[in-house]
Amino acid sequence: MNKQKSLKDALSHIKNGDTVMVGGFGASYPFMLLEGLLATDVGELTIIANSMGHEAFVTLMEAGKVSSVITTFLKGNPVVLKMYADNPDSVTIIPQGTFAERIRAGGAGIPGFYTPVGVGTFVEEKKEKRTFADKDCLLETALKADVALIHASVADKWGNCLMRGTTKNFGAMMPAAADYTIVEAEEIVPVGGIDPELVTVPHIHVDAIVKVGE
Amino acid sequence: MNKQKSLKDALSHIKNGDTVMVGGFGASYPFMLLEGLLATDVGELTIIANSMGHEAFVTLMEAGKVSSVITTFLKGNPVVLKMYADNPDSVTIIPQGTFAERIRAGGAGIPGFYTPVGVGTFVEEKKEKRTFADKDCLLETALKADVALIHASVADKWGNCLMRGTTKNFGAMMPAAADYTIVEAEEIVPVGGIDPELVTVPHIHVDAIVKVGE
Amino acid sequence: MLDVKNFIAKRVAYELNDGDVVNLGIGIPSLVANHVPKGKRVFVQTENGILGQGPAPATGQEDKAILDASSAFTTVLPGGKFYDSAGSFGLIRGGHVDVTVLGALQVDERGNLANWHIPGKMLVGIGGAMDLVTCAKKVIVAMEHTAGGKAKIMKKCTYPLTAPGVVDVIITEMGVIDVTEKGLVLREIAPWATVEGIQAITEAPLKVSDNLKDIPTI
Amino acid sequence: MLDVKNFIAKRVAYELNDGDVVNLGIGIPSLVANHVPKGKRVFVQTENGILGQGPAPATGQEDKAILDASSAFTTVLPGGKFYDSAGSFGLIRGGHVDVTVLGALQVDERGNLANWHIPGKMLVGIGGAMDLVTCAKKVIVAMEHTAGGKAKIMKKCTYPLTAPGVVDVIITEMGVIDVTEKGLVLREIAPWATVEGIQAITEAPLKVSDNLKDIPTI
Repeated sequence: MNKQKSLKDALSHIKNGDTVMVGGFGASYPFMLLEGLLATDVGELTIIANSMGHEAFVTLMEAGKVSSVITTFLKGNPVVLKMYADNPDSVTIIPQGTFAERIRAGGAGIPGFYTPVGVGTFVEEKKEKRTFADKDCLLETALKADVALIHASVADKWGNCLMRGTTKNFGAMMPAAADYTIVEAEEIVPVGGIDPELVTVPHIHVDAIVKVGE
Repeated sequence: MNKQKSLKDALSHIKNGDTVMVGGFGASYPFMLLEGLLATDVGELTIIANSMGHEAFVTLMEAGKVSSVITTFLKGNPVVLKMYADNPDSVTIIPQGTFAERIRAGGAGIPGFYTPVGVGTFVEEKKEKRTFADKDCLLETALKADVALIHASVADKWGNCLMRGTTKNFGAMMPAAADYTIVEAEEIVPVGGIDPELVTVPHIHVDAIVKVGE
Repeated sequence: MLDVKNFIAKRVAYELNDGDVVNLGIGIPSLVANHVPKGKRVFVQTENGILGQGPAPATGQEDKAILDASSAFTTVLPGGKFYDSAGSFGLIRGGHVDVTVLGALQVDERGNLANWHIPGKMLVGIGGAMDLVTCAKKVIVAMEHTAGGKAKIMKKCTYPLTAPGVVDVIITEMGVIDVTEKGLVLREIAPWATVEGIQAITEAPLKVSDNLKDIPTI
Repeated sequence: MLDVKNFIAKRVAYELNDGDVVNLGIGIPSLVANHVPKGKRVFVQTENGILGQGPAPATGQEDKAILDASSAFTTVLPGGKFYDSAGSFGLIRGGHVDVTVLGALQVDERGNLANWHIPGKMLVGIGGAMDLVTCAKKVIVAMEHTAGGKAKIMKKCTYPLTAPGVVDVIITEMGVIDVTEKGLVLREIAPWATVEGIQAITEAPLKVSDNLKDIPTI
């Protein structure tokens, strides 16, 4: 049950063509895992992450590993802008709340839900509309992935994760929506070292743990 | 900002005909608030609660205060069974997970969502069906209420609630789905007395706090 | 004298795999946790908000904020987590429960399950059963083979369904029966039972596995 | 010399009510928290996961796990709460944010808002703006009245919309403008502005409130 692995072993599960969710909001991205991913041979990845603006994503895309992107924010990444210019279908921009809810839905068995967010904008293109209490809403569907990469403040050996403060963000929901989850943790503690009231991600969604800096 | 009130003042907000959500799963019902409600003049209430089996609900129904019920479990309450026999439309029985998700949806601005739960059973009656990835699903809608009554382990004076262990259940989501929330708390502490990582219900959803036993 | 309930519960426990997340219903299923073989670790989920349920607390150690889905005092093991109901049913409905074990009023050869209401009797409600059996990866029905001498394993359920086509395995004091596309297949048989004897108390026709085994009685 | 940004932010702060849950966008809106009048308490929500954001931490007190939506170090006040993104946007989309304050590229007389993309320029993305303006109870646009001499308050937005018909109030260094069913109504005017002067830099026609007041400059 000890899921602690070397970076290389943990990442060896990722295959060509995988859809990879990456936790983080501004900061709290799993930078060590992203660097590790850069050193692997895999490519043609679909990346699902809140923002593409971080250097880590720029580098990954410059290396030609990314074939499509689902995100809320592109600023700071010239490569994704070029990708969008060349092939708009390869870059999907969605509202941040819809992004969060679609990932939660993916993990919670909800294939689709309605939201008024995006009505009357480019977001509604190709989406079904339906009215609830006189309010137009869009049908949004669940997002799932082959792999989730997340950063935790503390993990135990089984993979329970505590994500402190504002580091929870999307990484808290991604593991339930992914088939295989790799956690990089700042600290690794024995099982029982995290209060059951403070577990952000339960171990059952986690498959591999890497210690940051190792 | 101190929301601590007498039981009577707190309950005075409830009106005839209100829809009232009541937190609790097996135990952890707000028994003091339910007893207080029994002593008021209000009636024609719609009760939304996980189970009708507790004595507190039996008494409330015997007193003629309840005109309809949305629940997952009736066992132990002969009054609700008679109500169902007399007028099936007054008692809505729904699956527990759908119950939880509809309340969450009510608080999170999601007017409707799809779930496979209930397909091929009485639950699907009158509901729209739709297929996602070859799986039949039902359209379920958000549940909202005029009032939520919940029990907390600890509340601060603003209304932040800590619900320990298994007492979170439905009461954790009901306040966001209700216009007015009354909390009974075992302990009331100054603001700042609950760790921001441990707040189950934030104060912005809470309108009145009553100390259990006072 | 044979303790039927614990015999069934024990056989169910052998059906679980190391690392499984399991939800155990009331009655016979609730006994399964006592029989998990050494060397296997399963994580018990309770729909009222625990992942990693432990044993009942010692007298004097009860905590009224830590109850199971039947409102009995329980504990959480190291490595566990508490959930609110949206989280708990998110776990269930997201397909993260590997095995759900529950009782039945009737099961039929198509895996249809009826476990919530007998027409004409008092209405009980449905609780979390529909969520569990619709969404768990594997559904095990653990029950006595008959009720008051009447068959419970049917050609077609006559009671209102909890969910259609969801049951994977039926475990009774008589045997272990797989629900397959070709109907019910007897995979294991209790030492005190015969194939003919089981068929006589089973409404649906039973196929017999080429590899029929005895249920271990240890 | 007039500090336009803080003048606008201060006027926005007066628009808030005691007890409001507010979300403050980047730029001018982020300055609003510094100007909340004594005696009013507002609760600042950050979409990355804080309810009850406090001031920037003192040097040496920074915690890399407590950042605002722009990734700057921040703090949480006593009585606050941390959220994951489903919770944080549940709060936003559930209509629990009383006021969202944000900048705009264009606003028009129907309350349409364009604040995410100028056609032909680099694509930025949309972040949480659509969620906030669609679901908050009140939307205040806080911005400089013009951009490079060009009008931003339009008859009809020409840039792609963030959301249609959502803006309630526009606050600039020139005045306070309400978006009403009858169009834009100038409610307050800065001491250095005239109605004609404001109209000259505003594409949409402005009605003038019967009760036009000066923006207080204290």
